[in-house]
Amino acid sequence: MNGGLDERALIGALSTGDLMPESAGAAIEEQRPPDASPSGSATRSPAAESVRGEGEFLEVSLGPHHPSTHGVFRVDVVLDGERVVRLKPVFGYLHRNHEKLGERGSYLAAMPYTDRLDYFCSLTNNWAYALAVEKLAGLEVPERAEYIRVIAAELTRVQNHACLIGFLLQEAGAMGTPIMYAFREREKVLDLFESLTGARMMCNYFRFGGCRCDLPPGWIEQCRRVVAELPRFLDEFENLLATNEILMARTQGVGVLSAALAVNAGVTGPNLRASGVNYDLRKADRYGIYDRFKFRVPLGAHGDVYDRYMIRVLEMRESVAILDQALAGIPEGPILNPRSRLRSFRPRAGEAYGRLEAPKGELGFYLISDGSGSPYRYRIRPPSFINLTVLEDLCVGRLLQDAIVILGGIDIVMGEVDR
Amino acid sequence: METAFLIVSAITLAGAVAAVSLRNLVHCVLAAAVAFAGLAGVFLTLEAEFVAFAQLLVYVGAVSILMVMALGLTRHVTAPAGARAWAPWTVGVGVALLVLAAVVSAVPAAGGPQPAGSGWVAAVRVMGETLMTRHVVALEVLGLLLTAALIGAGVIALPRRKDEE
Amino acid sequence: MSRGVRLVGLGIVKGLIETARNFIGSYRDPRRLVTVEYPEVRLPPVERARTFPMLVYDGADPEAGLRCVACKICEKECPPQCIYIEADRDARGRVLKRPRVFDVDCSVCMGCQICAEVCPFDAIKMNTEYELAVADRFGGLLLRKSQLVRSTEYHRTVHPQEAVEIDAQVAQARARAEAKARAGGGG
Amino acid sequence: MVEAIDQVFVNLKHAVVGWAPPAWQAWVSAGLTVAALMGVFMSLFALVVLLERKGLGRIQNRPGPNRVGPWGLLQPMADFIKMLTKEDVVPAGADRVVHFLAPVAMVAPVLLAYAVLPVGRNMAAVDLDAGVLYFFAVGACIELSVFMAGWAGRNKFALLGAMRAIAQMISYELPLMLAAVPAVMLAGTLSLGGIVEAQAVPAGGWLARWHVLTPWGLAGLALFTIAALAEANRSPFDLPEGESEIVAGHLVEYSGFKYALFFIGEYLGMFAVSGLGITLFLGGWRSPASFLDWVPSYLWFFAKLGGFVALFIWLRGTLPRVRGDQLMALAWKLLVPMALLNIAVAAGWHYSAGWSFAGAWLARWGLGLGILGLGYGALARGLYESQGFGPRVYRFAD
Repeated sequence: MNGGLDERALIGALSTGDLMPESAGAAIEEQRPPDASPSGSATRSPAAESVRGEGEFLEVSLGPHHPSTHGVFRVDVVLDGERVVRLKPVFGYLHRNHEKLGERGSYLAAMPYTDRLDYFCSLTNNWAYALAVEKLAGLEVPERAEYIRVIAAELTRVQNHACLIGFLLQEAGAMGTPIMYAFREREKVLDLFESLTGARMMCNYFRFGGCRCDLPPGWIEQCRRVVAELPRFLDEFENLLATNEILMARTQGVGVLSAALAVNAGVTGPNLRASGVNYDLRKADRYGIYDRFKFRVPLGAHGDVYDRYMIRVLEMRESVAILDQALAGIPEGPILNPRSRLRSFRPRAGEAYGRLEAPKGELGFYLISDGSGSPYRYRIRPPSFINLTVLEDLCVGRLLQDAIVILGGIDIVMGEVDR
Repeated sequence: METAFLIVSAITLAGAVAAVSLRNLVHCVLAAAVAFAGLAGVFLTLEAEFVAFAQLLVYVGAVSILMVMALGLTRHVTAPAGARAWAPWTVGVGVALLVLAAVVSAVPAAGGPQPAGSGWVAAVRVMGETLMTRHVVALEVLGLLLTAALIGAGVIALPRRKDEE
Repeated sequence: MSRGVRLVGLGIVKGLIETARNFIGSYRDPRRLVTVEYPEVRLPPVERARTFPMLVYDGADPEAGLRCVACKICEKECPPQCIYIEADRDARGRVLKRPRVFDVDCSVCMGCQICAEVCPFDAIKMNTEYELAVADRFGGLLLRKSQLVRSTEYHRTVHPQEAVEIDAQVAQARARAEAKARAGGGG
Repeated sequence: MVEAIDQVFVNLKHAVVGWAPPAWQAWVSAGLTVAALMGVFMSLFALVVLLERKGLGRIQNRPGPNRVGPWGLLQPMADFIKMLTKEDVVPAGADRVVHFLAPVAMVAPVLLAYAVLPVGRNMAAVDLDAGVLYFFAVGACIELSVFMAGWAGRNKFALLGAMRAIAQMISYELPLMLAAVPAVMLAGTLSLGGIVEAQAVPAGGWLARWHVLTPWGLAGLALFTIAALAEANRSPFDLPEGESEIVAGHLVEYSGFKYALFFIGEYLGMFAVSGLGITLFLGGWRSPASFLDWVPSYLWFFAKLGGFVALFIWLRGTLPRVRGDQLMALAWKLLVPMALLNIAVAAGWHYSAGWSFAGAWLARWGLGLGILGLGYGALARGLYESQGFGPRVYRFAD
């Protein structure tokens, strides 16, 4: 790209904007380090000089305390008027040393921490970790547990996409209404999770070789009722905003991600499929029992924010189709592989990489075991973090309003970006 | 009527002086806006409603915002802290005195002060008809001039955006 | 959606109709209002809901009937290490199967119920109280044994099905132990 | 009896003014009118704030504020007390004087605008000869206060918000005025009282001749409402306080009562502009038909005002925000040409008043609506399709 924007230069630049009122000018004089330019004539800050184009640039840092940055996340933006000239994401505010914690405790102790990775989809995080450990230890999963895993994953995908659409439209300016409709549906799904696993968002439900406990009586009927109401919610959303002229004008042609750039940057999930690349792990990897269900993968043509929005709406419809088939076909039987041990679980030495199609993209867990009770190396492939790397390419040249909508379209959760 | 006129003209004068003498450009622009509003008040005291509202609309509404936009493009918002140079001041006051002399000499030429309430009511309808009958040519030429200015501004601004895209 | 002649502005009207339907619907059919007016109205309790751990004791006296035998399995298995146990000692210093100190630091505990899962004696279960706000930040959330102890009746109210099964198992185990003791004594 | 109810406030005022000594009568009458206007519209502001939150709540499947007082009626009181007791934070580097004057410069012009609004039969504070022009003149002063607020806070977001607000307000003043021109043209006078007079029930007939019951009136009201939305920074055009981008725009450095003043300014501005719309197109305080004349005139005015406020709340609950450059494109490429076309259609309507053949009324309406429809279709399609916007069809891979 055009020259690195190093941290110190930008901090220096942030405080020298000379559009400030007169009294502020004096205040800046004293704080300025001794080697600064002579007072009065505020020369252009170093960060702005490396950028072509005449006229004065305004360096603004959106966040970390900002209403629309999806958590604690800062974007240093260099603006020419309202047009974004350079954009540098700064994150790490929510880093909790997740991977080192995974190496300290036992394999089981790491499971509740995976809930906190992408705190919107705790069950898919659990499944990805369980998948990796099962590959490592060579544990099979009984039939009923596989069905429960598919149902839980698809419910998580529906409520995550519903939240994403709500946040995206909130950023586009529709204050409150779409997010309330989305959260109304999400509450129903979270109630299902609470009655199944005990917690709404921090489920900690899967174990190596199956699930922790069986479905409570009447859960399947309750789940069928919730799934039956989802198409009505999706139609309501479609009528509310899908064909809304203002939204189409705000999102079509904005933040276009070309298929080549997406593949090179390692973007996965709905963002990749919105650019037209047909890559869905449920079809490619055939993990779990997804090959038994008939569902389609929607593909976008333009790769802009509108496509990402519509792809998620269509994926929710596909998830509803999968849920119907899974709820119809769930067998009776054990839910945990008898060979799986809870406490002193020591898989044989070796390494394994388990991955699945999380709502945000390809979520992978890479484990190296040295035969002891805790993993030697515990690495996570965070889809949000990798999708975020293309943010600057999408936003440069667009307006500040577009940059916020693009950021909303990528669907990042800081828990997963910072780990 | 006298007191109202005195108050309003005092405001106008204060605004004008402040507009010239304040150090911070932003305060100058705001003071200028106060002067324009004061001028509208003067028209009101002369019961010329239409002119007063037009003044308020055009000057306080548009011209002061124009000055604000111009201010946005300048670099030095605060006057340099150095002592105030006396040369420009003397020239300024001199020019002001000249203008004052010219205005004072012009007053008798316009047939002396009109007695207040001399029946010539500046009703909007009367003004409309005279504009459209006696001064229609001037109105149309003015319209053309303004449209040309509008298009000119557009043309100047447009290419800068074009080559940047 | 056909790309034929589409009146620009139709989408906006469709959106408006949708919100109008919700607005009028909220008056006609109260079920549409999904919010619960806490604290007067509360959500119905959920069988498996969990917040922080609690120690269960049988019978009336918390000291005697406490199921916990201070085996410290939960202390080892707890991911954030927020449980602290000290076994009780009798007059001559021999370790007893009873905890003298059992602290759970609720500011660290994340309610993951692994302690309840690994406990072989069903001594520690997950409570569902969530109104635990305290003014004192440094010691207020460190729950001592006396604050953690709950009776089986309370357990039956909080987790009905689970409590019934566990009480049955505990009763059987006790019956077998007494039968063996009597048989051993009689033999 | 009906006359008495209608004129109850006017007679009350004359009675009270009568008691005052003759020298003071002018001042007392002026004071009373200002007090009445301020009282009515401030309480309307409090009520509408509550109605807005309840309306939005009901749209979003939740009951809206109902804790403070029955159905939340004391909520505005609670907000008011909170605003008064909140600490009034002024940023360290702020330009104190300009920071303090901005809310004053925001609320003063808006209150001035109420001087000409005819709230009921001969209940207009001042019936100026150039009432409409006065209204726009006073309305134009608000931009300056927005700039002062944006500049004084020494905050980059505030500066961005202020620049956006100025650009938006200036470019939407033109369609606002052009939309008002046909009503003024056909009524033949700039004074609001005169315009309401022109929309009275004709001698023989029973239906009032509101301007909205004509093709150009309908289009004029639509254009006027869109421009009014932009002037009051409401719903699809609330760019200056684009919460998701620039936090609260030019209001970001204000708290406590100064913020409440801006809030009051915005709402009163909204009432004033919709009041003007009502006077120009919906017959001000006139009843739609002669047999409905028994209802007092001020009730008609406030009922129509309620309709406008309900529309604003409805739009706010549904529509996303328009982007900056599209906002400008909408003003200059759609609203201004449509307003000019509307003036032409109004002129056509005026000169075709003499047609007396069989389907004259239908022909005039058909012609008017046809021209306006064609204009809108061409302009909107040009503006919209050229960017390639439109619903899309997606392919699926299995």
